[in-house]
Amino acid sequence: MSPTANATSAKGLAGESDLGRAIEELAECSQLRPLARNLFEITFQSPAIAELARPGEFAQIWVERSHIPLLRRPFSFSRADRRDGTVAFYLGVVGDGSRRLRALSPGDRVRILGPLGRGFTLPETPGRSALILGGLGAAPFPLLAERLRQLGEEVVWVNGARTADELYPDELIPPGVQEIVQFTEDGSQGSTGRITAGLLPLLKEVDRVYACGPNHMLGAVFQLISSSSLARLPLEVSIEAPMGCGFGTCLGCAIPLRADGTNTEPVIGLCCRQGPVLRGSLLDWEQLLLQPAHLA
Amino acid sequence: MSPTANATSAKGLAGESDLGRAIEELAECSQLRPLARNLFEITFQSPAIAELARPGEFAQIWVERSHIPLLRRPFSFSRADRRDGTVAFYLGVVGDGSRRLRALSPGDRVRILGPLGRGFTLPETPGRSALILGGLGAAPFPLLAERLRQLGEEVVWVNGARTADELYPDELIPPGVQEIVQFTEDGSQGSTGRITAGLLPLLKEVDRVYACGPNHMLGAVFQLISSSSLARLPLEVSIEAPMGCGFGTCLGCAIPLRADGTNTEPVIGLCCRQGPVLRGSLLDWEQLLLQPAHLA
Amino acid sequence: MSTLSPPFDARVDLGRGLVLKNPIAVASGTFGFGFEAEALAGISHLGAIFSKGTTPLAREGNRPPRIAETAAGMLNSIGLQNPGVEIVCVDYAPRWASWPVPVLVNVAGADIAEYVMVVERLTGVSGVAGVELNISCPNIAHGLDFATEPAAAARCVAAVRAATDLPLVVKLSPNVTDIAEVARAVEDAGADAVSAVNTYVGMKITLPSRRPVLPGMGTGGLSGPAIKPLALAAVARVRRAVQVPVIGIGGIASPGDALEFLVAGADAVQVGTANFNNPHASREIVEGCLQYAQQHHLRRFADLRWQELEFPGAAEEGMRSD
Amino acid sequence: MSTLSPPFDARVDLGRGLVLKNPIAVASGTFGFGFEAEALAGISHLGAIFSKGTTPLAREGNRPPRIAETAAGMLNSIGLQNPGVEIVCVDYAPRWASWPVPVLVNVAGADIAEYVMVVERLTGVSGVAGVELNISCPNIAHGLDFATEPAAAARCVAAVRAATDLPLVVKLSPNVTDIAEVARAVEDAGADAVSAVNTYVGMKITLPSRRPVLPGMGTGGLSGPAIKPLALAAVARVRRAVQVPVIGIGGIASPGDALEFLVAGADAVQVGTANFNNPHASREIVEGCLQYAQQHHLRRFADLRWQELEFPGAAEEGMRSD
Ligand SMILES: Cc1cc2nc3c(=O)[nH]c(=O)nc-3n(C[C@H](O)[C@H](O)[C@H](O)COP(=O)(O)OP(=O)(O)OC[C@H]3O[C@@H](n4cnc5c(N)ncnc54)[C@H](O)[C@@H]3O)c2cc1C
Ligand SMILES: Cc1cc2nc3c(=O)[nH]c(=O)nc-3n(C[C@H](O)[C@H](O)[C@H](O)COP(=O)(O)OP(=O)(O)OC[C@H]3O[C@@H](n4cnc5c(N)ncnc54)[C@H](O)[C@@H]3O)c2cc1C
Ligand SMILES: Cc1cc2nc3c(=O)[nH]c(=O)nc-3n(C[C@H](O)[C@H](O)[C@H](O)COP(=O)(O)O)c2cc1C
Ligand SMILES: Cc1cc2nc3c(=O)[nH]c(=O)nc-3n(C[C@H](O)[C@H](O)[C@H](O)COP(=O)(O)O)c2cc1C
Ligand code: FES
Ligand code: FES
Repeated sequence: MSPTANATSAKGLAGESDLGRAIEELAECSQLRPLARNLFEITFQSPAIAELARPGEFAQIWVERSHIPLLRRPFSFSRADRRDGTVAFYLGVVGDGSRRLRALSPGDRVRILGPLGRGFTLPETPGRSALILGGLGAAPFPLLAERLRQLGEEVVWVNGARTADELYPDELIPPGVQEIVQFTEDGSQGSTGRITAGLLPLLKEVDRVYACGPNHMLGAVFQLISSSSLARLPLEVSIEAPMGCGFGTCLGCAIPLRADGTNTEPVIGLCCRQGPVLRGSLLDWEQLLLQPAHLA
Repeated sequence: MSPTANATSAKGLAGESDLGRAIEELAECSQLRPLARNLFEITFQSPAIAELARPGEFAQIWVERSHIPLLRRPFSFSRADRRDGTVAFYLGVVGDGSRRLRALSPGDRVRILGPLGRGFTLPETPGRSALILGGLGAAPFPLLAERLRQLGEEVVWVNGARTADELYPDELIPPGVQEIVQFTEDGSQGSTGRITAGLLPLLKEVDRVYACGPNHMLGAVFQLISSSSLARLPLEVSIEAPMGCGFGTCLGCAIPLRADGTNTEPVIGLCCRQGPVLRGSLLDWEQLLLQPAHLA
Repeated sequence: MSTLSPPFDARVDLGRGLVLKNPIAVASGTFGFGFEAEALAGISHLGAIFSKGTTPLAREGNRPPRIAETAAGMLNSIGLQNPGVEIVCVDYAPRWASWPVPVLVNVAGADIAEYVMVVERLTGVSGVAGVELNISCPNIAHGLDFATEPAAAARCVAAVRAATDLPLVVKLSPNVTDIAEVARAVEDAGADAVSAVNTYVGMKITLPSRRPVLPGMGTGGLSGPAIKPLALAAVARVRRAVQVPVIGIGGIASPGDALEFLVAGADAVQVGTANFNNPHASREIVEGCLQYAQQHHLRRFADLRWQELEFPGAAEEGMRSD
Repeated sequence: MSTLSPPFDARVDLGRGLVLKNPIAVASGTFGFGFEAEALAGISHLGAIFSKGTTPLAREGNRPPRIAETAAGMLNSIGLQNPGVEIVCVDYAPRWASWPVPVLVNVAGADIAEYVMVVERLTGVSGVAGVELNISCPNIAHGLDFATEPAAAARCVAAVRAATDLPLVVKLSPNVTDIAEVARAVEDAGADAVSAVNTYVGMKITLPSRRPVLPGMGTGGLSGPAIKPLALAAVARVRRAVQVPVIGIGGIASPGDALEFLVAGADAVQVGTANFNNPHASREIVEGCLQYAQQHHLRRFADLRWQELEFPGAAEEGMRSD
């Protein structure tokens, strides 16, 4: 590990992203299409970044050259196509920054910095993966599913939401998924109940789990698995933290880590460099979930 | 005169605009067309304001709902058409505010407040008017020329610039203008020289003068006329000052006035309420021209 | 929540009998003496109006340019242009007397005698509901603003207090090391309420001219959204320091902004710069705040206050900025 | 202007032998210890690097959330997360030693002894080109920041001065009544240069939670374009107060912003928050400033300075803000 501003906390816990891979590209918006209520897919012509992006990594998009909003916004790669040089992001409209992205027209250019962060660990030998997502929060999964398929991995797609229309749309589920399991709290589609309710039997059949969604859902998934007989099942989660820079200098994206089982003192990691994808066991979930859902 | 924040200075010098006439309207951009290099015409559907606007009055346009730029931008009405409910403005691109207006697309909506300020005094009995403009700065003249024509007034159009391509385009000169006189400093079109060079003979033939352009040009026109045998020729100028509000509360648009010949102490007036159109003799030109051309 | 929840009460008591019908007022220097807004957008929705700063005699103000825009803010250097207290009392106050909104006159002076002179003249004038002392004025005797020295501020306030029984609001400057200290000093000296904040000293430079835009020393007062986070911190600090009502000011442009100040400890707020780019701002803010109160079943706006300000404790631990 | 105009000299002398190749540096806490930027965007264009604040021992920093956006600005409450001076000397400094850019270590402490301890450790370490004292740290013994009390600031600086012959920059807090007074005090106590400004105390509130976003007391430090006008005014004020070089900081995001600080009296500048949203900001600023200097036939950047700061006179007349 290279010496960085983060040296106090990162020691032995998680590697850090390789900043040498990140590129600043002036990317041209080529398409913006609605996927579901309040979910859009925005595609950019960004060949250099498309070449490099891996599942779970993210980009910092400079939404606006005037000073409001001031900071870039982080988005996980949803697609990265080396052949046509495009990258795509799933865009949920939350506040000013995402609203301005939503307002881009094909031909508009924005500066994109990426790839940043550490993505998902891909399997060394093919097996079976569960991709667990809460609601529409599938952002990094299309790219992950594509790469897994290329590796010959079988994929189970596990999606939970309150009602059917908050589920990730069936027609968008990436090709090559072997099994689709859906939960809705009101029973309007798939099994009735929270995602955690029927999860364990399912997970008995997989070699690893990738999860993405609101932090509290990720925490529930971790809790369920780690307190079960599947405690040793590899689990990687993609988490979110407010980001000032995305590359380790502002120290704004602090996340509470737990040392590898031995050290019980929480330590501080950086979501942008040791994350956004982390082994579930590395996070201090209790501290993490103390933080307000409404960050800002 | 009503008692206002400006009561110290306005007494007896110039009337004030009637704020009761101003309306806030959510106006839809219906057209944006280039007129000349860096000059555009932007048209809005704004029926209530179109009904009221008079030549020389202005509107405050809320360019951007986020806070950059913070303040509205003042623009003189170039056209106001009661029949189709449109108002139009001439738009020179200077900085951030005008650039954002320039970027509007038909269908976009902005809040417009107007009409504001005091416009040109229209003749009570028809005669002959000179409309003097520097460069492209013709903003209020199309509307003025139209109203003068309706009153049966003859109009002489007097335009000066450094070179031919900085003159206001011939094809845009309002219909009904009887005579067109042009000056260029390099002689590339019309007579050679500054506008002030050949002005006096021309003005012998008119009953009143309306002038619009950079403050220093207006000052030169005033100086020329007032030190000539035409000193009593009615001259009205449309001047500019940085505006915080446009309706008399910020006291930001202070302009130095000279009391009607009797009082030689300069006093402070408000461009937005006693102007932007003022009798040339009311202004303290020496003080006014001390101000930097680059306001910001 | 019971279906028979007690009715919402929007009123705010600023002390000495001055009760506003709602906590939304407009800030001095951003609303003239109320007549422009009366003609343009109406005033009856307002909790109170704070007039342009008023001095013993008329003032012409500074030479232009007087304003300059900055990122999400504006600088002003108006120089207290005003018609003088006599015109205020004779021409303006009689019209205010019939308004459904209390008007407080913002008072400025070059020394304590001037403050006292203006306030004495205003006392007993029908239509004048109270005064707000702008103590961010250069103290001619000592060079510094009254607002920057707790003792000087207190002397000024005590002298004015002795001269009037009008509701007395003292407006604090944020350009100080510890605004809480000044707030306590003016509370002790008899202020019925404090308002915070006035503008921050700022400068804009233009490259073409290689000098400041504003005349003289080139400085002006910064206002607008840019200062909102600073003003919120100042208001929370003042709230902890004094018992009297606190009026929050600084960058308020939306109902949400106003409510944030109430969370930060303000009892009422003043809308300032936002009046310039939106003459309907204060009305939109009043309506938005009342709507929020209803939707969230508040009994009074004070329910919004950050609990930590009422019951200090856990938050006192040492977080620090860098 | 003669066709044989003297060549442009971009260098800036900060005293005690520390000469920057150009006046554009990066601000403490916005550039880590330089390694991220080295990997991402390069560092060789820079006049200097000011490191993240360094304390005697490692610090974990504050609990999240640590940052929050405001209008044209951001608040931070990082809590001085850093690996401690030992790691800086042993792991980082050796790498800096080979860089074409001087690195100054920003130093923070809880009391004078801690400042002295850190600076003593840094003295003589190859790769450490100087220190910048962040005196906006709570003084454990007295409760207030050193930076808010001229006498306390002077004591701290004098103690450090006695302990090192490294170039010593003292970084001033803007959260004071009179920054000039503090600047003079630290100059007298032996500072080779002063830098201004650090962040402004601010707060962000969210309505859904009815509390501040940042933990603890809810305050953080405001930086970014919102503070540029405040920082320019502070720099001009400091410039009039001291003889030593002044480093301007606050909201610089473009070449024009940097040049404005030079007009306002700064000898050099630091780019801060802009490094976050644009890792190429400092390079773009260096290039833009050099280009401006050429186009305008400057001999040195100091030619830009507002003449009134050099020859005070006419501007002293009494303009005032409201
Ligand atoms: C590593 C990472 C990957 C992400 N990938 C995606 C994605 O693929 N698709 C997607 O729709 N969203 C994604 N997000 C969340 C996205 O960044 C936020 O929705 C966005 O920043 C909101 O900005 P705003 O201005 O619209 O909202 P506002 O609420 O106005 O933002 C205010 C501030 O809070 C921050 N913020 C708000 N919500 C979040 C959040 N959930 N996480 C982190 N910071 C937040 C903003 O960046 C900004 O600084 C990701 C976040 C992270 C950290
Ligand atoms: C009464 C009046 C009528 C006007 N009519 C027209 C018109 O019809 N067409 C047109 O193109 N322009 C007109 N102007 C000028 C126009 O308002 C400015 O060009 C515009 O405000 C520039 O804004 P900006 O953000 O693009 O420029 P910036 O230079 O970035 O503006 C910075 C600040 O300076 C102010 N400012 C800049 N230039 C001027 C100016 N010339 N006058 C007043 N304030 C200025 C801006 O309002 C803003 O507050 C008029 C100005 C006034 C006062
Ligand atoms: C143009 C202008 C003039 C002002 N005049 C006064 C004044 O006369 N007296 C006063 O106490 N405050 C004055 N202020 C300060 C405001 O009342 C208010 O405290 C400040 O602008 C911050 O609020 P805002 O950000 O909402 O504008 C003035 C502000 C502006 C912008
Ligand atoms: C996230 C962050 C961390 C900072 N950390 C430090 C620090 O450790 N020491 C210090 O002296 N200043 C620190 N600062 C202040 C900056 O160095 C700078 O003075 C301030 O941000 C103003 O400049 P800007 O507006 O260009 O950011 C920090 C600023 C930010 C935004
Ligand atoms: S976002 Fe800046 S350090 Fe992670
Ligand atoms: S623009 Fe505000 S008073 Fe004229």
